[in-house]
Amino acid sequence: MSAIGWELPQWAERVAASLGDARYVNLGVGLPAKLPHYLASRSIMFHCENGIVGTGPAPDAGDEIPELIDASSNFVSLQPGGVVVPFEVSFSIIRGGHLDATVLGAYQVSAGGDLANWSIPGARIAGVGGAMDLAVGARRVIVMMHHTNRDGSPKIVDELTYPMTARGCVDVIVTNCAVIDVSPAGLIVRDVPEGMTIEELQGMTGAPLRLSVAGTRGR
Amino acid sequence: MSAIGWELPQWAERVAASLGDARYVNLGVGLPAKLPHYLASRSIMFHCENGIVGTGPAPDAGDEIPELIDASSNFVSLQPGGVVVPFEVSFSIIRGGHLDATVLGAYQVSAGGDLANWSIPGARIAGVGGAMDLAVGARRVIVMMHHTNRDGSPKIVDELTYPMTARGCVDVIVTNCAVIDVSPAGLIVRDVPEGMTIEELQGMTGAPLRLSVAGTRGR
Amino acid sequence: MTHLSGDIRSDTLAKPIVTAAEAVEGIADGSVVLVGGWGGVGVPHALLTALAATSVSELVVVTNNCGMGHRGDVGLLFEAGRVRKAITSFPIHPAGVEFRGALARDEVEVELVPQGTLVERMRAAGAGLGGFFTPTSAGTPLGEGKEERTIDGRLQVFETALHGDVALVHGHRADTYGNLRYRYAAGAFNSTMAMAANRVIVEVDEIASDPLDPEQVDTAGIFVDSLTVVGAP
Amino acid sequence: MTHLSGDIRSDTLAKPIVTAAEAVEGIADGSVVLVGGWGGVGVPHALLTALAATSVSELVVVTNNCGMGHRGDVGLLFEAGRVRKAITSFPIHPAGVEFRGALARDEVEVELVPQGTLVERMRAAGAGLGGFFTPTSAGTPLGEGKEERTIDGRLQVFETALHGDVALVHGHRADTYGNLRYRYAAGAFNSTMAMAANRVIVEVDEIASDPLDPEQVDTAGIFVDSLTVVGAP
Repeated sequence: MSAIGWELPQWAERVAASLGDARYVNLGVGLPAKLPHYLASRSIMFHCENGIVGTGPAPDAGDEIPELIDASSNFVSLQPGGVVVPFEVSFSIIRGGHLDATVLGAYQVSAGGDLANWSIPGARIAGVGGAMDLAVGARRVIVMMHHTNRDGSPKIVDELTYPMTARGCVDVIVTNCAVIDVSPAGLIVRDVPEGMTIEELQGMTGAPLRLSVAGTRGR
Repeated sequence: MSAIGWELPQWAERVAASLGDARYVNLGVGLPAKLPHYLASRSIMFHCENGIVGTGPAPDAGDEIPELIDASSNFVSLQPGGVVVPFEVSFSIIRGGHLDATVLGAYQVSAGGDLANWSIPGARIAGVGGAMDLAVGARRVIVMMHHTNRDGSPKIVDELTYPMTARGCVDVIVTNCAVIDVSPAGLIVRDVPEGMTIEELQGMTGAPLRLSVAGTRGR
Repeated sequence: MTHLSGDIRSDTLAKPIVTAAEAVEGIADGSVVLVGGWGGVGVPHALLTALAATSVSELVVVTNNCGMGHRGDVGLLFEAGRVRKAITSFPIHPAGVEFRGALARDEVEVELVPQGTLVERMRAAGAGLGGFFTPTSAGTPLGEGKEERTIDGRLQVFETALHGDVALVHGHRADTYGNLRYRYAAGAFNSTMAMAANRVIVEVDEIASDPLDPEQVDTAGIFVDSLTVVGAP
Repeated sequence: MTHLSGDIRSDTLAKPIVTAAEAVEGIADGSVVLVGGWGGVGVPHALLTALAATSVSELVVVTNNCGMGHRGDVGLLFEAGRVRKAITSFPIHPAGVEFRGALARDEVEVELVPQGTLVERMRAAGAGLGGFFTPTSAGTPLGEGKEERTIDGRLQVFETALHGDVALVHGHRADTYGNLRYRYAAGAFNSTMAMAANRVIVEVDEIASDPLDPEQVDTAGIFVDSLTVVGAP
């Protein structure tokens, strides 16, 4: 992990920018679950696999409704206009392209946008949940992950070595060190933290990077 | 049409008996739509393709609800416990084997239980509606039709000459002249109007009939 | 500032409320248009009337019925010559003179689909599924030419997802977020079509000022693109 | 006599109201048992507790989670050694010690299915469809060995209908006709499983004396075989 990477607020800001004007969004567990705090001023309906369209902030203690939880099993509220749909409709929403975007954590992303985020190599058993449905179904798949593993090995790789979630599904990778578009022309760096060079970034990345023609920090 | 066939009340009584203890039933348009009057003492929830489970008698003039209609586009009421389900669920009910029985009108039924009830030969265009779904989906398919066409030609035939609705789907044929089980052993006559002989019945029928071992009028 | 922020949020998540004429603007020639309703109930009369008044042509219309002589029903589209093809389950009605006229003039191609298959093909589209096997129509003229497979001992045919470019939906009540309620059986075809088209145009009898009960919504606003109040200017 | 006739009708259409122990009687060894709930919500605790207390064995359990350490969750079945196989989407939980124990003892086979595919396979069963093509899992380890087909330019895999012999469903409120309401997200898996099994056993928090609002029912009584009130003796 680079010492000069973005802290969470700046990182989250880049994810928010990558969301564009997305209004219906599913946030994966882990890092993406931290986003609502940074998206409070945005008009977004957060979808949860269990059928809630429009999860709101955690209720005050004592106001919890047991049947209103998110994918991390935390209590949530319903935002105004939020609803609960039948479970099979919830997955029609996911798989049918009705979500503007999803933000997912990941173990690895490949140069071609293949995603690995549900299991580790050699695992006897893992949970997949809705990960594969989200990866194939959301109109835009944004990955939010650290740029490297703790040991410094790259999480952006030429070819996945972790079990695949979906092929070629990732549109944007927002790490703590870069905003990278996954395009037919390859991985295009659009933004890096101040002071970081493309050479430094490439050194932490397991697949070739190209600089955006428009330069970095384009929205 | 035999002069000595059952009148509607007696005929409907045979259909009712064929329903056994069916509780969830779809009635087709035409002749079967006349049945509720004769089934008033029975505990049956009538299903309609449009999503109503539990149609009740026509409301009094002025009490009609425009969105409560049956397959004949007549106004209906909701019986106690009746509900409206989403349309796709209504067809899950039909196709998924959740109806105990359906009673359908027919142009022809074959010796093997093939049903023809949606189109006539050479028609440029026809309506099929839910006929094919009901024929393949209901647990028990009961056909209620006149024993012959107006010209005396048989409606029960060796092989269909009318376009098929579904193959081998019919369980019982209740005509104005006979109650006939469709079985692997062939067409088994279970009941005929008083005074009718099996020879007379066979003469009006285009496929071989067998007499029930238990004799006629078995329930 | 919390209050202001709340207002901004509401505004951006709110669905555009437009006239029927505005709602149907920009529907391209040749579009696949899904038209809700069943047996004359739940039919989007205002939107159909507005669509018939445009100059769009060569539409592929997916509709259970092809007109029953009711004012503002899909017969308008056949009368106005807007339809190249109808994908339909129960097209014939004694009072459906406009459709019969279009048929007689050889203006319209008909694809007849069993009702359950018709709704399921649109559900598959809305649910992101490529297709499904169903026993309905297997071995019949309507199953001819379709891929067959015996599953669990039953002959089944393969049916593909049916996507709409546009859906015309009639609801009873909406909130500003586009959440919808239908009245009794008036959701027939509407609720499925609302999930199966790129652009979902909804007419309603009324728009509530408060959000609908979140546990009593038939179609969630996520599926809806615009709202039109029936009878509004 | 109209009144009497009305009573008879109600009685015959009413669903049996039974204890949890009675509800799970007669479930055969080797049955496919669908267990509702998601993330600890909507779990049929009373029925699971009763089922764990029987001597049934070799069950194939279909359940999103395999136990989260909650009292009366599906972990009971693993602990009691009733399960031969779990068909599941998210089996692992830090507190799911009973399932992990059964795994460690090599007592239980696991079929891991993406969540959307899992619910859709049961929906197909309930809807009388033989199977469907979905893009989910295509090209991944979970899609290995499945029939593949490219539809609309996307690689998809064929998934078959998943039927239950029995479904254990948790609802909030029922009427005597078996019509059900769930609370908020507690319908997850329950509403689909209620359509996908030969025998649908429902536990509810309460049974209303009057019929539920016919336009606000989540699962229609046609799907329901028996009712058990949670906490009743």
